[in-house]
Amino acid sequence: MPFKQYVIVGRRLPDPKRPHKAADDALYKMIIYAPDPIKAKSKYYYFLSQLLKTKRSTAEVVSVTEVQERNTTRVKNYTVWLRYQSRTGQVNMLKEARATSVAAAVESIYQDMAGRHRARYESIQILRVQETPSNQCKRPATLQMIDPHIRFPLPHKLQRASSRALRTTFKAKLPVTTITK
Amino acid sequence: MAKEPVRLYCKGLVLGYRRSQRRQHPQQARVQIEGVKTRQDTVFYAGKRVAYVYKAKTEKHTRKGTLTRHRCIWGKIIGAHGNTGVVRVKFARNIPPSAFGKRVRVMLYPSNI
Amino acid sequence: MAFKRFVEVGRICLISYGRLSNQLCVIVDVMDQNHVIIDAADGSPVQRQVINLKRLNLTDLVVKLPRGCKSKTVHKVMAQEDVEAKFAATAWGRKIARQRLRAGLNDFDRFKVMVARKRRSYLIGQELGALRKERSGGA
Amino acid sequence: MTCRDTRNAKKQAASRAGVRRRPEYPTEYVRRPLPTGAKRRAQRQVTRLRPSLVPGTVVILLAGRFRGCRVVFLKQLPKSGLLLVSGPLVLNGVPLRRVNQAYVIATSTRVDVSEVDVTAIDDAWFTAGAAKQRAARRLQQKKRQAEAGEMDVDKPSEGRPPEKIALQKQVDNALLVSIKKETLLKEYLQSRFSLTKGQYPHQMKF
Repeated sequence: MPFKQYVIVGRRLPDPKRPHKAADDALYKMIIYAPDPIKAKSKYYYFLSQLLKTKRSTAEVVSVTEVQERNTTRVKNYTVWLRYQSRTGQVNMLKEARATSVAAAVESIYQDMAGRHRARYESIQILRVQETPSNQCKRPATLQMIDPHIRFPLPHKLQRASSRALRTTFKAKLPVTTITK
Repeated sequence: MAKEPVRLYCKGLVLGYRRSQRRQHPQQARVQIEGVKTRQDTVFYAGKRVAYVYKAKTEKHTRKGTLTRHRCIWGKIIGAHGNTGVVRVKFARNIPPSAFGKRVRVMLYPSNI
Repeated sequence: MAFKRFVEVGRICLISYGRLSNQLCVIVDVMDQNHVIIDAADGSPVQRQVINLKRLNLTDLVVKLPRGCKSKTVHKVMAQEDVEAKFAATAWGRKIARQRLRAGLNDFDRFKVMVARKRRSYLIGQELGALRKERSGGA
Repeated sequence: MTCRDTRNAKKQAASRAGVRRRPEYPTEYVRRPLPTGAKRRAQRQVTRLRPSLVPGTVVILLAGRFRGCRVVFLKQLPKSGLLLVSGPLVLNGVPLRRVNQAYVIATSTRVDVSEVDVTAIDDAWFTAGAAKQRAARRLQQKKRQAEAGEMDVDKPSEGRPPEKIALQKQVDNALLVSIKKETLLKEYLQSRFSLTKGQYPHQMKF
């Protein structure tokens, strides 16, 4: 499921037993990346509990707004700062992704983390996401794509049927996957 | 039977009864029609008549009065089964298990084109 | 053997899967090694979108485009270069056109094709017979 | 004002006017037969045809003696809702005939039938004399059964009445004029439709 960007505002519920402080009136606004608002709220409660001594029953979400991004057909470079719980300890990381939206960039980072470090959604915290101009990118994987005259062949291509109706269980001929053109 | 000069039916294959793991419904048979690969394709065949033509030992009178060994069980396509183009067919008399894997004719009528 | 077709900005491609299959498009930006951004000529059903390279077939044609240019520019260049016609003239383009034509034939058209096919094989047979005769006569 | 209010107001107005509405129920149960199928059908509107079927459409017959034949749809018969088709007889042997629309495929080919006059043909045109023919056939059958042994090759049936033949000719001639205008259309109508290997009707256009 594609990731989305949510802006969530919430607060700690006032407790009559506790003396009221000015800080109790504060609303906490966070940008959360998640596949749906339910998961987003869960993540929000988690972060809020890191900041304040709260849990689901002692805090409330005031609003959940999905951010509709503009211009999702332009490729951008994103730098993502994240923190994840590895099997040995907490690790901070800076990663770069090329995507057309922030949410898509974060999604690809989650996939990347799962692939390279076997890190699950729960163990990853996205700290900050920023669009980075090309000349400030660092990672070679991004840099090679930034090359203005990028050009590469597709040496291994598997021809697939153009629709489900045309798929066959058996083929008369072996597929040729090495296209040298 | 002499080959008919024209083929006005699609070739179908009886796969078995409609069933779950431990229960089967002999009232409905699953039929795979040649060239029908998706659920969307089956829409065209909904309601079409199906004929299971087979040979028996005893000769019977036809309506014309001649004797023939050929018999037929008629059925009707009542809907799709799954997403791979298989259809469910209700036959006038439940189709015998000996018909599994046999050919049925999927007629082009009632037509809606 | 050297490669002839590359993933690059301005490469004309054919979409190979789904609703838009066999539609012409052009690469306007390369996102990563698996994804590119495509756009198409004005009036085409293809919208500017990110597409996986698995769903794209590269053609021999390339147009000159600035990387990540606007749709307007793409429309202009595609019209100027007459990409549609250039592709239609290739063997691949002719094949697709023929497939489309064949799929759209009605019953009467199919009958006419059948008659034409019979006529063709008759003429070929006629010619072949004459040549055979000539040869056996000469030998 | 609610519905009930309106009703009450009406009632009051009626009683004021001295008129009392009294429901009338029959004291005895009168048995009225429900309309039969045929009657109900007659009451109903004319059968609706598929939009692909307009007079002049070349249709493919799907069942019966003439299955696979491509014939011309002339008009819908108002009473039965059946299609009136003609081969034409001279081209493919299909006479003026009635068919149910469920048993035809309508093609996108059209023949100009504006000059074809079929006003004289209705359902009665087909059924008239049918009972007589049936009786004659039955008689012949009985005869044959009686003379069981000596199978005399049944003498040629009476055939169609001359006025039907004349009308068939008239219709066919008018049809042929427009058929001949299009190349290969005559041959097309003469040939039979058949599915061949790799042809799947759900993918085909007709």
